[in-house]
Amino acid sequence: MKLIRVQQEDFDAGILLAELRAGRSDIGACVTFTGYVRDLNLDDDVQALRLEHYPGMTEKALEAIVDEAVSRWNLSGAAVIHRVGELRPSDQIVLVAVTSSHRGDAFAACEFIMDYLKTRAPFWKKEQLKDGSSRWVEARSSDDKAAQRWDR
Amino acid sequence: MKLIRVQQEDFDAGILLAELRAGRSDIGACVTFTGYVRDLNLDDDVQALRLEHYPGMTEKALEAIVDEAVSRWNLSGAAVIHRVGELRPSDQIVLVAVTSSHRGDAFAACEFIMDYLKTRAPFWKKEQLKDGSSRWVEARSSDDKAAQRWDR
Amino acid sequence: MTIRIFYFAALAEQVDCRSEELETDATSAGELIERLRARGEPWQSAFDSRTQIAINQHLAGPDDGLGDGDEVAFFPPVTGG
Amino acid sequence: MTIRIFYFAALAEQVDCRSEELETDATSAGELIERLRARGEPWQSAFDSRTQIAINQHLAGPDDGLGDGDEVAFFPPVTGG
Repeated sequence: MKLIRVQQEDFDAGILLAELRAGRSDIGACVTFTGYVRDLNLDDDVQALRLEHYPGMTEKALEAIVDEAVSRWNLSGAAVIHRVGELRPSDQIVLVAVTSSHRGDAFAACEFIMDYLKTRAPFWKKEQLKDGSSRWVEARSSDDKAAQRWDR
Repeated sequence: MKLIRVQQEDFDAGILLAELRAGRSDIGACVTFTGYVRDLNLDDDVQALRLEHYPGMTEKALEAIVDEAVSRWNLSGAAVIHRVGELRPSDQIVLVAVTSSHRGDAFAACEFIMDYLKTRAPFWKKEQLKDGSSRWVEARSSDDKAAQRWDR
Repeated sequence: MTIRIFYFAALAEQVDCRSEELETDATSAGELIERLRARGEPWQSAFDSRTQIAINQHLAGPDDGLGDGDEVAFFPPVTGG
Repeated sequence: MTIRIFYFAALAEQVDCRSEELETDATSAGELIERLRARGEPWQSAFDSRTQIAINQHLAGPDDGLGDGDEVAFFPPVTGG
């Protein structure tokens, strides 16, 4: 079971997990990652976040990342939901959920998907600040390093 | 924020996460692990699972594990809910949820808590099989190895 | 001194006992295990190298000391999660 | 040959263009970048070593070849998640 969604609307992790587990009583473990909009970045108050993406490529990139995870670990299912458009502090941005009969596989695959998503999926964040200005979020070298751990 | 619960009733991960995140808009990442009852073990059909524990020590052991995680990583909150008593295939057994501003910390701490819980928290599983017999689940050396990775 | 002992899971079934209060002069958990095994079967073979020990609800080792009023527990390797 | 080009995020703002159709004989993504930079500012400085490339919606490198009808995209390092 593989679910990839790019959408403006908020999502319900519980409903997604139910979809991922439907009819499978052999699943022993589920690991999820949820990313949220923070209200502070570089000491500036963030009022809102705009998420731009590359329609068409985004879904393909996420699917390739999930396929790579499926080829590396023993998984029962994997889901990625990523929001785009205008978001507010505390809003959910992204959910990655991985099910497996082995918790080690579920943990590794979930972290792998996030690390690759952060460096390979075409999303860009722009922050709207309290003073009315806005700025593009800079890519972080720590994200590159996290992704490189999985290279082989 | 630290939540430790040992209970017979089922739990709702969404409600727990809301508790863990309440009033915190500085949380960027949440990693959860959910464990489920599987219907198959050693090729035998499992009809039910009985979870015995050591009341009094269980909560202390879980709290010590969470405290250790908090001392090792930069966390905003951590929660562990573990069910006891009679469970059925596909039932939720355990939920570990960790929030942080850094996803690496959240992943590591969540996996650490599960690995330590598996080897240090006084729970024991007994499987009821289709043929009416029952047997205690054996501890696995793979769980010992997983926990030893974190030794220092 | 008096010690309260709890047994759990497969170990409790083997010795057919879930808890007892014991008057003993055993000074360590390991010594206490030897006294219990001296009762003969099923106690003799119920304890092995994998048996886990808790003293006052904290994981402990066989060399850890015992005091009056202590709560000691014996159980097989845990299997929660 | 004809190539469809998309620009995203900060790069799109810098060159004030989100997409264009270009008649070109550039045989690789890197060559295409050189043609675009030859337009002068703001194109000249909009591309740097961190600029990412996608060809037909897959991440690509400057040496990857181009064909007629290809969709090429240029953008800054991604920041989703």
